[in-house]
Amino acid sequence: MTTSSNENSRPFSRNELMAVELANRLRNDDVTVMGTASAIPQVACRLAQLTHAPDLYSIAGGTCSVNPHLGPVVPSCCDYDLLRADTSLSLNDVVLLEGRADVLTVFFAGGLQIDAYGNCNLVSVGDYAHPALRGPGTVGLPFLSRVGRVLIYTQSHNPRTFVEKVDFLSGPGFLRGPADWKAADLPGGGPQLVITPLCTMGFDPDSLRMRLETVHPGVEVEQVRAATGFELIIPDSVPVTPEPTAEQLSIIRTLDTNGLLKGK
Amino acid sequence: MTTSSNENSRPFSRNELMAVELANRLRNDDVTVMGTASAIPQVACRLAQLTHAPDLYSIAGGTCSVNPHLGPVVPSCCDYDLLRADTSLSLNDVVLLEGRADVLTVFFAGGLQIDAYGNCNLVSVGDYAHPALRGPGTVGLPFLSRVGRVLIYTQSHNPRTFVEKVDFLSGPGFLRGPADWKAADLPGGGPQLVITPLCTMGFDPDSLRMRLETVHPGVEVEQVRAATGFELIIPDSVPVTPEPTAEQLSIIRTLDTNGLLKGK
Amino acid sequence: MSKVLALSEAVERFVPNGVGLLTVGGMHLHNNPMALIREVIRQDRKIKRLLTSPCGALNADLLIAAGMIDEIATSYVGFEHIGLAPCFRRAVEGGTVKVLECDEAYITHGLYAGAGGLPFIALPKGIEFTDIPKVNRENYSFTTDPFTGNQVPVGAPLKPDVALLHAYEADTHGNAVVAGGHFVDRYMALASKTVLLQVEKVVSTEEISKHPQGTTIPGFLVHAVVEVPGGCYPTASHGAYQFDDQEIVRYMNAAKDESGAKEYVREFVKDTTEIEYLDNVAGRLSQLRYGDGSLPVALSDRKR
Amino acid sequence: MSKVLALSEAVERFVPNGVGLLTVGGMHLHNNPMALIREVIRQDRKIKRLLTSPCGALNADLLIAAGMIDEIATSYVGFEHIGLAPCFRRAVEGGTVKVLECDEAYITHGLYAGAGGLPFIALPKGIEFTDIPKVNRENYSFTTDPFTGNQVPVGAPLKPDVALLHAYEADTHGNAVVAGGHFVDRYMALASKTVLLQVEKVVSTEEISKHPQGTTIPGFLVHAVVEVPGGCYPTASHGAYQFDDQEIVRYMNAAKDESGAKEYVREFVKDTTEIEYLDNVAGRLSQLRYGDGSLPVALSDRKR
Repeated sequence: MTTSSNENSRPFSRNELMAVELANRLRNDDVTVMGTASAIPQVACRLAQLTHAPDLYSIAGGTCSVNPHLGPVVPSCCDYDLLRADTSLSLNDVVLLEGRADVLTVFFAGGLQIDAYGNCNLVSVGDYAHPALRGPGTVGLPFLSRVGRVLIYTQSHNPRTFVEKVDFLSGPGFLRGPADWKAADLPGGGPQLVITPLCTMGFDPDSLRMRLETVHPGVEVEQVRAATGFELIIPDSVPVTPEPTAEQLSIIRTLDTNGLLKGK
Repeated sequence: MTTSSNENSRPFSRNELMAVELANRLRNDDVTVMGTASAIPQVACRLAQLTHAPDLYSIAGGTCSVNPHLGPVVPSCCDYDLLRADTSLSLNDVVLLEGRADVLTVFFAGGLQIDAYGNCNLVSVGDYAHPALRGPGTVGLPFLSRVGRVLIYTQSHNPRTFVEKVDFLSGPGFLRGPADWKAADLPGGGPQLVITPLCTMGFDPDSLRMRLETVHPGVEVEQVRAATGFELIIPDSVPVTPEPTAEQLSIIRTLDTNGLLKGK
Repeated sequence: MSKVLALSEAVERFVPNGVGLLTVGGMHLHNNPMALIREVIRQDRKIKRLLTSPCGALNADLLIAAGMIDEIATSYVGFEHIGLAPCFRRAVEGGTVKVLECDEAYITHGLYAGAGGLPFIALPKGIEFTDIPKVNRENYSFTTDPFTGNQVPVGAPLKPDVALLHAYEADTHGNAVVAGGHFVDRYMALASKTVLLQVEKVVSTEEISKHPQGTTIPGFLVHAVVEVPGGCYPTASHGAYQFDDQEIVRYMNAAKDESGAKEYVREFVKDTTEIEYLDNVAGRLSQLRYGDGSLPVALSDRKR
Repeated sequence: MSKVLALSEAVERFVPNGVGLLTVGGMHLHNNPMALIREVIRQDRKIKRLLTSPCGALNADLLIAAGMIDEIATSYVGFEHIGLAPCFRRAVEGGTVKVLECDEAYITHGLYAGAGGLPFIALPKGIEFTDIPKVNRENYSFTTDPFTGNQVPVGAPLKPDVALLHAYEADTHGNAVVAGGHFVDRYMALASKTVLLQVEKVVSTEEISKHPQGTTIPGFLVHAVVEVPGGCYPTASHGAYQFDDQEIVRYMNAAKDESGAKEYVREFVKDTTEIEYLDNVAGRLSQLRYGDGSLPVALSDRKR
């Protein structure tokens, strides 16, 4: 990851900025689900609940607790601590609801590879039969095809992660583009957002290809272009991502007593 | 129902005798399930647990509690009181296990109609489109095809209940006999026993038709023949059903503090 | 945002007249959401098709008595050890209500399929040897098991438009605790587009969140919460009170013919507000309450 | 009849060498039945095919490190936020272990189908737009939805021969209470022919029956109960202790190459009895125990 030289002087970490960026996109009527290693989206959801979206529900895939209270934020999605929560479901219930496609509105996704159409790959890099890198496996990523909005986040913004076409499609984005996407007639709304340590990206409504929205404070557009392994759509004018407010940072730090998001 | 004149002088009721007859057929390694209005099999299972089959599991379909402690025996299979039990399952779990066909060994069945091959009908009598009698519905009776041993019990022994062929087959017995039964290749073992207020019946291993085993104390073989609406196989010698022991009766009455089984 | 509504408003807002598929929770004479059902009758919200749990009881029969439903998908309507359900029996024998004959396994698996967006559910071997799939080709069919090549029975997913359910308690968001038996009520909640919940009492989220794993129905599935203490009467409310067999027998006797059934519905439902009704039965309810000493599952345990 | 057995006897009697399909409970670094898994390695019981929960971790990687398995059906093997699973990665990249690529929904629905005797399970729309069914034609296929005529993706039922599971406590019959997250462990129990349970402690049936609805796994599904306090270490045991990230990192470093992995297995598994192993880590375990004050779910609640 490329970071600007004055990064460490900022009053927030990149992880905290990403959590705030995610939180800002959440709505009061959302029902969100997150999976493996989901400290950032967990903080994003709790932050949203404690600010503009008090009625938002967030489900910690794994334990399947609903609205975990956090404090401390924990790194594992299956942690016993997550059961300090409003309520709890079973994993089977959550998998069922992931099939219904009209209840769960947001899933936080990621991947070893993320391509220009927002398809994700958590399975393997290179030839599947003889992989250069074997990833852990897809977990629930096929669910991307059925959820209202897919919010992608990754801590790796480099040309190995952001590729023109994933080597193995395990989490459907806009497939191979508009014609393919229309023909598939999937119940989900597709990927809406990609947040990285460098920038926030969306998708062009016509081509359904990834498009730069904002660069994070201290990051240059050229840095993003160089770190992206496909031709990213870059508008003429690219604003800077708004910084977290003092209130947002204060809430995050009340939750993240172990400083999990402080690292980067 | 035909009862002998000295019925009321006996130290046990017909229901108690039926519970004991069922209990005597249960084994220590059985996992039993019962459904609607199952006071008699509930008592049978608890009695077996407290005598010769301490490791038997019994599942009260409805609440799906496992090994309800009874005391009092309750008339409804869904009663809150049944949760005074060793453990508990969900109804969905029990339905799943009823499909597995290698875990649950005994189901207690009944019907508006029971035919010569042990097929049961809880749905309707007469033409299905214009029924003479609409029954409540089949509940879980199709499960008869998958359980180790079906034990049928009914409080009605008359020619309307015991018919040559059920008008609507909702609980499979030996279907239309040996050829049909063999062709179906069902996972279950089929019906093994039919207990009524008059007698205990089994099935002839060759013809798979119902066969008289024992008549209850005070009942004549001719009475049974007259009360059965098909040609019942009647061996040359028909013993009398053994009476409940004093120990068995004492246990039943400790459980059945409301006297639900005392009535008849 | 609180989802707690008055009984009348909940039904007005969330049960459209002519609703396509409505399902009612509870099993046998337990946890029937009678207050919601009585209000549906008062507001004359007709139901195209009713789906019961594997064992429907007064929740189905009273709707039939009131002439509210055209079709019923069920595996059982009756009063268990007490007897047959008079209006269900008469309506089916007379052909005024169409039955979609189901079995218990299909209802539970079908709700699972509905909850999970499964296109259909393959069923375990056995149902095809009964007459049930022959008389209900809408819910049962056959297809090829691609792993073996066999033709196997399958069921259509069950996706109710509206579920009327009872729970012991809930918070204002609809996070609900079911005491005692859960039956298939949770799968009904998971599979239904709209869920109306009647509860014995509304409690704080703080109270609910003391026992996060005791909550059976998450609030985001629930559209309205109605607080009606005694609202299951004359059926049982697990954790609160036993069913009233005397009232069930009275209903069965009254409903022996159609005019008697209509008269019962008029007297005890249409001409009576829910508050009046429950005031009138308060004496019976107090006799039917589970005593603290006799609780099979202590109050401290019911949240499990 | 008590089902409580010594660890060695439980594995000897119930895990045949060359077992066709063995499944291991727990998810990520939580509730992995490590004592049972270490004993399977000690007794050199080879496994033809391993099935993990939607997220396998050390339960899978240690078996691969020890060279115990030919194939693995999984949707994930890794150490979550800590990193990739070294032996899984190496074995798959090197082609020494075959992967049957699965997704989370298929594993849970497939276990449901296995538990329920369903011939197969129809899957919700979406999986057919991934590459997963293309590379795993044994578990995924397509058939006709007879209600719509559409071709739809379906999964084969998952019916493990043996399940190795962890629970917080059980009675001698195997009636078991799972504290905290349940993951898919109960469906594994419902779907498997043989179930071996390791628990933190054995309690009386009287104790268990105080909370009949808190019991997750009924005894009649359980073949052996093994009491191994600390037996999930270095993974977490919900209600008892947190996972040991230091030990996981040590394992990951040791297992960076095949000889290091073999050496780790020799030192910490094969050359060490379970009692010695747990004695050696007793100090770490005591630091990892959930303090009474910090318990997210109080001891009185865990039985729900």
